[in-house]
Amino acid sequence: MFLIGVDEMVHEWALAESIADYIERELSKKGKKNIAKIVIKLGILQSIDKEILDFALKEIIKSRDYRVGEIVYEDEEVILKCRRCGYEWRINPSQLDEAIREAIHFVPEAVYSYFKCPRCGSRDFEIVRGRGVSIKEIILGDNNE
Amino acid sequence: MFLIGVDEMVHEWALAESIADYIERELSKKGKKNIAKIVIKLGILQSIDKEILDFALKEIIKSRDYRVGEIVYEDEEVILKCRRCGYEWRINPSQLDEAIREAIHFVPEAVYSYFKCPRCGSRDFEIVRGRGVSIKEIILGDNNE
Amino acid sequence: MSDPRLLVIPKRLAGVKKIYPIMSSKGGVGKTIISTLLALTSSSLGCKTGLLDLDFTNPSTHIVLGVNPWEQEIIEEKGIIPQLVHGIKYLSITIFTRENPTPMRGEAVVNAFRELLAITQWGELDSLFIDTPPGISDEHLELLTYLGDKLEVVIVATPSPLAIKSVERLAEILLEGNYKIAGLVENMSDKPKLQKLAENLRIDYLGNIPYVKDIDEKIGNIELLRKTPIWEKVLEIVNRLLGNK
Amino acid sequence: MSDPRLLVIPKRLAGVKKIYPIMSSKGGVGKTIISTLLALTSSSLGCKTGLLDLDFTNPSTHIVLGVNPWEQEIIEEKGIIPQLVHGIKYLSITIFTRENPTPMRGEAVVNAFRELLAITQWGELDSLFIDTPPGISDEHLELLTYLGDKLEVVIVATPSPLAIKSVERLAEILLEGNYKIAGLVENMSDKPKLQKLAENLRIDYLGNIPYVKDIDEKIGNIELLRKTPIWEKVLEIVNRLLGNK
Ligand SMILES: Nc1ncnc2c1ncn2[C@@H]1O[C@H](COP(=O)(O)OP(=O)(O)O)[C@@H](O)[C@H]1O
Ligand SMILES: Nc1ncnc2c1ncn2[C@@H]1O[C@H](COP(=O)(O)OP(=O)(O)O)[C@@H](O)[C@H]1O
Ligand SMILES: [Mg+2]
Ligand SMILES: [Mg+2]
Ligand SMILES: [Mg+2]
Ligand SMILES: [Mg+2]
Ligand code: NI
Ligand code: NI
Ligand SMILES: [Zn+2]
Ligand SMILES: [Zn+2]
Repeated sequence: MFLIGVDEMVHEWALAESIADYIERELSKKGKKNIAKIVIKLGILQSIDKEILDFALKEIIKSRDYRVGEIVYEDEEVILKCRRCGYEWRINPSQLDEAIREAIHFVPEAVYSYFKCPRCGSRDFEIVRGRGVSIKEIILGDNNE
Repeated sequence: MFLIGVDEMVHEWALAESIADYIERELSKKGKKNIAKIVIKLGILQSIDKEILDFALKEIIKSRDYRVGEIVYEDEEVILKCRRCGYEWRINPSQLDEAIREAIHFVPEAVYSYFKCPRCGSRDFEIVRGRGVSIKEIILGDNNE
Repeated sequence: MSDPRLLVIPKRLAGVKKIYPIMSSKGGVGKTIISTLLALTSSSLGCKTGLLDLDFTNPSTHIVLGVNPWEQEIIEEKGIIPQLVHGIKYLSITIFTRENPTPMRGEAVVNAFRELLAITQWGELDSLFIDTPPGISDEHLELLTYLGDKLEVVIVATPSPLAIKSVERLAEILLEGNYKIAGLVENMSDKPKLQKLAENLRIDYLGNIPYVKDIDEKIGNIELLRKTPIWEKVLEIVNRLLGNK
Repeated sequence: MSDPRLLVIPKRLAGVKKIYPIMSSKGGVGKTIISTLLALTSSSLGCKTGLLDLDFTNPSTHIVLGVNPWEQEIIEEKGIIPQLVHGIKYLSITIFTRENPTPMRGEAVVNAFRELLAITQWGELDSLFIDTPPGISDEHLELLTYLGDKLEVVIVATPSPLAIKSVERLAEILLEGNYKIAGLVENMSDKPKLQKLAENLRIDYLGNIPYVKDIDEKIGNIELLRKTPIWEKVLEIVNRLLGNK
């Protein structure tokens, strides 16, 4: 979200579309037309706006030839781990400088240009968890509709 | 194995030492002095000489301050998978040209300079399994000796 | 292909007629200057043109364009819209990383690549030029593996023995994978010396760009760049590339 | 650190007094020529010297040395022993990949790095010089993360605006991680222009190497290289590096 015009037009829309496409492909592989439930993991590093993502995803799904029962979002906290000294730490993007938070919002790997290990100063750290949007689970529905 | 002088002096020795060091570190972490069993996976891409590796590993362990009960080796066949077209295939290093087999024996990633996807010609393939030496399992022994 | 982002990337590029990655395994042969000038000259011919900088750990097209990364703005609209710079749609990771160092392992490069291409709305373009890093690693393989059908690779080389081996290796990968090669550009060379090499590899020879001693003083200033023999030569090359001649 | 190979790598380098990686995020600034000549001049001073080529996807020190990869021999002895080339212990992945293209994603680079360093017995060396690829990715991070304490980084730059930004970014990473920097070498520059930059970054300025127009004709021939002003300047630099002056 940055220079937002209409809420639903922000970049979460692009991510929602990729999820919708993924669902569509999974369904067509299995010859089905609806899923009962999808669980989407939101790594908080990316500061995704859940309401906007949800709105966009539902709008896109409406326009498609399949149905989705329940959409569940699970937040995942961020853990970073230094490969050099082994130190593990957490960051909370909501406390970051707005410009940095925005950069990481679009491309989470920008974290490598703003963070280093608090113990040894290395930038060679792993995003152990909490990077961004991913699909955790899709539970297919029955096909009779 | 290449220009082998004494059998046990070949490069398998270097790999055996890394396994021995790994065992030593695991034991010292746990404050133990012996392991009951270690399972070592040998991806056949690397054409490791099992007898030589075993001999070297036992020699090195003898010189160390810990004991190992059983050493088990498990061969793992090679599966390569093309990222471009999805094609999966196997290779059997024992059927390769000797020079190529030797190169891959030392550095399995040399596979990227001698192989391409048989279907689409891409070199962007994954070594799904069977790359080389890895430790699958260590079962600790008791400490009373 | 289990990454959802890979599904939308082709859609984001659906309105782009031709994609030209500028490649050479060797660094310092002129990929960055040439890709930037290819975009600028193409645009000067009235073509709708884009420029993407894929050299994530050492981005530098913004320096040639004279763009200050601290002043770039992110425009969001169902994704992000590349900024217009000197008439071209321009995207570099510096819009997010500014001028900070950004060391990335391969896995991070892959994620940055997919994220960036999944959210960028290029719209309608005649040509998208892509500056790539040296070597042959994740950035190049992501391009070839997931966008291969849309690419026409421009290979850049200098007549140095260190560069020629690199060209042969790159061409081998492209040819055996049946990728389209737009041709070979010979840089920093007053006379064409690599025509024979191109012929042997069966790729088009696109022309030679002379060595211009004071080019570094003009980097960042389009008006000055426009008056150099490099611009002139790249304009000839872009005409050949776009089939105008 | 769960990779067993990482445990033996420090042992393989235990007999090596100093390790000098030659780095610059920018390609084409002269890393390969300079690292090779640093090794050759160091050896000419009677020091036991090694040279390792870490530019896996575009190796080229063998071209400077005039080594034919098809004729390199692998010597096995509790690992592998680098070959003696012009008096230096030399190892390049080309001993395995020959002149074939070897595109590698980051994960493959990491594996090749660890495998190679885990099996190579360098023995006793005064100095090991390491040629690195451009960018800042897996090769560099493996070096810095797992061998950081033994390194003294030699940074190479040219006085071009495209190279200077790269130096600043690289220096920032090294300084904030408390890595040792041996100093800055200014290449293709007849007058020292980067002393101020080095001073600002608080790194030693090791000297400038002039632009030598016909150097490409001498690449691969040590006797010819020895007679160039580049050799002379690198010899001065190596003396400064080794504390002989
Ligand atoms: N035709 C040319 N004449 C003179 N210098 C050039 C020419 N092309 C490129 N250069 C210089 O060579 C260096 C490398 O160019 P660059 O475009 O950054 O190469 P790459 O992207 O392949 O690493 C830069 O300093 C640039 O100014
Ligand atoms: N001092 C110099 N004078 C003239 N040409 C040079 C000089 N140093 C390097 N070169 C040339 O520049 C090109 C790049 O050098 P190279 O060592 O391969 O750089 P890198 O390893 O940083 O990519 C080569 O063609 C080389 O011959
Ligand atoms: Mg935002
Ligand atoms: Mg062998
Ligand atoms: Mg470049
Ligand atoms: Mg080099
Ligand atoms: Ni957004
Ligand atoms: Ni062996
Ligand atoms: Zn750390
Ligand atoms: Zn394939």
